Amino acid sequence: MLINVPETVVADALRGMAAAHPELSVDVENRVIVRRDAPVAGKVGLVSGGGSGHEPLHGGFVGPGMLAAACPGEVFTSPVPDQMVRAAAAVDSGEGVLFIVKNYTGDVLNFDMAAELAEDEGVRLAKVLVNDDVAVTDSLYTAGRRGTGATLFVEKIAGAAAEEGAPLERVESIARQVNENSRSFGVALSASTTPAKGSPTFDLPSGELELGIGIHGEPGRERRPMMTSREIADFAVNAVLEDLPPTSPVIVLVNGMGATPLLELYGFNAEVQRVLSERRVPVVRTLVGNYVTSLDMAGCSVTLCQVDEELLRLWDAPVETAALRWGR
Amino acid sequence: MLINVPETVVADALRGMAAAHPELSVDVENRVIVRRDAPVAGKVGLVSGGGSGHEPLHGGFVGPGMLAAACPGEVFTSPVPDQMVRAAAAVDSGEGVLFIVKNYTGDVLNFDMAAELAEDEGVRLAKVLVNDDVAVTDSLYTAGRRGTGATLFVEKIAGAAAEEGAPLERVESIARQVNENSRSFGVALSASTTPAKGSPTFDLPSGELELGIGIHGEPGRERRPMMTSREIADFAVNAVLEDLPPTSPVIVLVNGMGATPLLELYGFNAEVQRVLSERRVPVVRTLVGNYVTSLDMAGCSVTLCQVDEELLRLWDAPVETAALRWGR
Amino acid sequence: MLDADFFRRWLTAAAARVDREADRLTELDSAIGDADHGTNMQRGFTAVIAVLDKEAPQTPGAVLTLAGRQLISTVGGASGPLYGTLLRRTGKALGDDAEVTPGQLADALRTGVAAVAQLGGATAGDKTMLDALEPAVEALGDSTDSFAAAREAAEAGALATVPLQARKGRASYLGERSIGHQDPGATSSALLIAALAEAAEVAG
Amino acid sequence: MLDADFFRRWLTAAAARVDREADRLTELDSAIGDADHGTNMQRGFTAVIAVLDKEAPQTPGAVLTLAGRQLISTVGGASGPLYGTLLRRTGKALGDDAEVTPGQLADALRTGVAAVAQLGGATAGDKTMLDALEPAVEALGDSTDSFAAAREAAEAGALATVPLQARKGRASYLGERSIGHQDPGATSSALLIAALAEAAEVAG
Ligand SMILES: Nc1ncnc2c1ncn2[C@@H]1O[C@H](COP(=O)(O)OP(=O)(O)O)[C@@H](O)[C@H]1O
Ligand SMILES: Nc1ncnc2c1ncn2[C@@H]1O[C@H](COP(=O)(O)OP(=O)(O)O)[C@@H](O)[C@H]1O
Ligand SMILES: [Mg+2]
Ligand SMILES: [Mg+2]
Ligand SMILES: [Mg+2]
Ligand SMILES: [Mg+2]
Repeated sequence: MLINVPETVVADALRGMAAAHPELSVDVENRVIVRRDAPVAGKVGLVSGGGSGHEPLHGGFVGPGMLAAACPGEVFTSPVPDQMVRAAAAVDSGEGVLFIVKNYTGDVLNFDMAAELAEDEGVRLAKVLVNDDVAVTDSLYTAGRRGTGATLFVEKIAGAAAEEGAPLERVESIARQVNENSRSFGVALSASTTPAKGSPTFDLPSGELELGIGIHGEPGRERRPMMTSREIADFAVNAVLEDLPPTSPVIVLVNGMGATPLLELYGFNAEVQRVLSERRVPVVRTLVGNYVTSLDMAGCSVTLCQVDEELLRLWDAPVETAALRWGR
Repeated sequence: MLINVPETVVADALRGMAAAHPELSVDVENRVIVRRDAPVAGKVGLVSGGGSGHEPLHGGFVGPGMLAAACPGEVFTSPVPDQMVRAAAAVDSGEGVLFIVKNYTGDVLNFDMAAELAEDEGVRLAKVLVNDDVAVTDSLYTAGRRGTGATLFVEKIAGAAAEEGAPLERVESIARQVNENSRSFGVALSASTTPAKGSPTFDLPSGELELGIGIHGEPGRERRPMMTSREIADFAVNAVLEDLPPTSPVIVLVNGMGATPLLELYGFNAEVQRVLSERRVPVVRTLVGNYVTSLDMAGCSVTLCQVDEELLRLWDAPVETAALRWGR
Repeated sequence: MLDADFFRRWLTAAAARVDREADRLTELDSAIGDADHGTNMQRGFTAVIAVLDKEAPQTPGAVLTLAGRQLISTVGGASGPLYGTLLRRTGKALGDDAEVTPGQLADALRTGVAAVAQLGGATAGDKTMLDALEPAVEALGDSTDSFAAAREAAEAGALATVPLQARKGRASYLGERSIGHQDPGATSSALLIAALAEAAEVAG
Repeated sequence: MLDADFFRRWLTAAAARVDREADRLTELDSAIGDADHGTNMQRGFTAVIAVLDKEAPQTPGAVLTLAGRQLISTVGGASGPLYGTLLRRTGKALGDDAEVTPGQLADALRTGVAAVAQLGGATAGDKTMLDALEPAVEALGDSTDSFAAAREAAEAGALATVPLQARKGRASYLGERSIGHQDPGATSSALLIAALAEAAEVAG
């Protein structure tokens, strides 16, 4: 690993981010990344966060048109409430703050505690849970569906609404709608190695793969002999479509887990598009890249987000962050 | 690997790129990626290319403000002349075409052959070699320095000049200047796996690293026991500065080889900036990410590019490609 | 009677055990979670010891409340808020007394464990820390002699998580694949209860 | 006399050898290069056989020129232009005759190898394909009997690259670490010359 010691990995990364991105205000000590012009008068502030190791999520999505602040925890460990309280204070212009929380026990508990504290300090708060992963089906007997790729859609689209000056209730309901319209399925071809453990978090022989993985280096729902890109696309897209049969066009995110070459991701995208076209699902936008990662895990996930004209307009709206940037 | 069969990896990726990027015109059969509005009247067309496996280089850099076309070869194999001939024809508006060639025997020979053929067809051609890798020192006894990270600087800065309408001679001389002002050094923490070989291209035990690697999965100049991020930054930055003591501010590229998490790259950037500040080298811009990769190799490279005001202005000029995008 | 010093000794012993067993906790979490429970606990208890040294709280309640707040502010993840709540709510239940009886502690811990159950929404058998904590506080009685029984109960409870299928936390995503592994949180809970027994033994 | 059919047989035998040895070539290239020489050669010679079948050139010169052009258009890398130039320039040197003598072929191949040396700027001892090609064409004489000697020479030349330090191509980046490995291009050159000898043997 390209690190000094496991203990300083997150602080080191934040120092490096600060140096590379003068347009961000990075509080290394308190672990909060805030867009430099925050709080922006008249605009709702979006705050997200979660364990580190999923970069560019969330810090790479801070900036005009997306998040107002991000709170990185230790690797694969949700942040502590103090971070979100501080972030909320930094971005609240009086219009309120939306917490975007991936549905993991740790994230939910810490954001909930933060929400209580921030509200005590007078911040008007709303909260949206992201839980798009169809691999976790029997949610009565689990912590519920995990939040994965849809986080990018929620942060981008709700962020655009906030940037336009929509009020908190509207930004919240858009975020909720995007989450409800989104589903993901992920696959691992290798386990990831956390700095603290220093070895792969699980054992995956090279001729096998894990279906239905999350983004925390945990094993998936099922192990299988290696499949081709075509077979994986069939499996993943069908799993998504089965859970949410599309009634409107979709935005596609073909996401790399970290170590899968872009060359392979694009090839996989060709197969994903083939399945979607066979299933007659109209695709309006496609994003391919490493956006919601799991350190150095090889693998990929597919997220589909059904959009109407309004959501598509917000998706296309300008965004200016380290990792997503378009429009003017 | 996330592939179908090794033979179709490049074609699959091109189909996937075409689907994701309607703003590009992707000729899958002939393996040429061209910006959709080419040829652009009054503007020099930049054409680059090389083996696949270095994505987003070069296809991800096609678009306004950077390359007019890219020619991807097989994995780690330079493209064939037919591709560059076709690309040159597609982008030549009459103002001429600049070939940007990384200095590898295969790339040089194939681009040279293409240049001869394209000139026969009446295209005014110039060619710039990129050879920034300081690891290859004794160039009398080698194929000369390799082209690595500086390729991004050459393509971006010369691309901005072309976009502004600079004539071929000027675009060429800027490209040459950028190359001469740039130096790189790279390190591998793991070998990469090519689709055709299906196993790591060399054997690197987990407690060791390779210093002075290129971007084709080849071993480096020297193997050492694992070093910390801090030690690697000292070694790499000093190797670069020793070769080209800076006389003006630098743009820094902290580049991932493919499988090193962004979290670690940012942490490494913090160390790179520390060394530069200790050595009193002023840094004007910093770019951190996976830009000039070697499939799923873990590791990183540092490229410094010394800039005057004009080069910096061109660096900051708008660019609108799949992988680099800023300005308006 | 148990004074602030006793509670400091408890948490110091807990921190030492967590240090010793951190790799094992991470290993367990790596099988059915995200391989961070050891480092989470270590980071948390190191911070707890530091803040207790610095602020030197003078009552049992203040020691636990401060320790709980520190865990919440330092650990993150699922275990941070849960263990933080356990100590904080136990501390609050102890009130401002300079000394408390073992029976008072037993009652307070039951309050704390109930708060954990409420916060996390888990019940016994879900393969969580509760599977060690609940039997432990059941076993606690009016005398420090019962602390050893609580230790046995916690250890047995942790072991008994092996055949269970997780229904809460990250391990639940694995479905049936979570069966056959010991829950990391139940394991660390057993460490904390063992440290309590240890503190009582030293106190004699 | 050697007619177009002989040259077709040569290239067909070469393609078969390349197919058989592709993994070994890639393995050698993986030690001191980028692990693609086997697939490069395989892709190239598969395309050569296909285009020869399709266009059915009628003279030795046309067979080699077409094959060379096809290699250039299919292979890429260093070996594509180099082997492409070898065949193309050899073919050009053979002119339009329907049949050529072994001596004419020897001369033409010397022209082709010289073109490779000029294009790549390498000389004998640089640890490249020239280390097999140059001794091979030296050994060629006026009769097909000399083809076997050329094969021996090429094989010896390829083997002799093992102790050399590479000074051209990718392997040169390794400096002293290139010592101790056989050059992949010299190895594939030996295959091509062996295929030539094989074609001559069949021709009897
Ligand atoms: N809802 C819950 N209620 C009680 N305990 C839980 C719950 N969810 C998780 N846990 C406990 O937390 C432990 C994991 O803690 P840790 O690894 O530190 O956090 P995370 O799961 O966020 O990585 C589990 O082993 C389990 O005992
Ligand atoms: N300048 C050169 N002159 C002659 N032969 C060369 C030269 N450079 C490389 N070669 C030959 O090419 C072989 C490598 O071919 P290949 O692996 O197909 O291309 P690449 O090196 O571009 O990956 C080397 O083993 C060597 O024999
Ligand atoms: Mg965790
Ligand atoms: Mg090659
Ligand atoms: Mg955990
Ligand atoms: Mg090669």
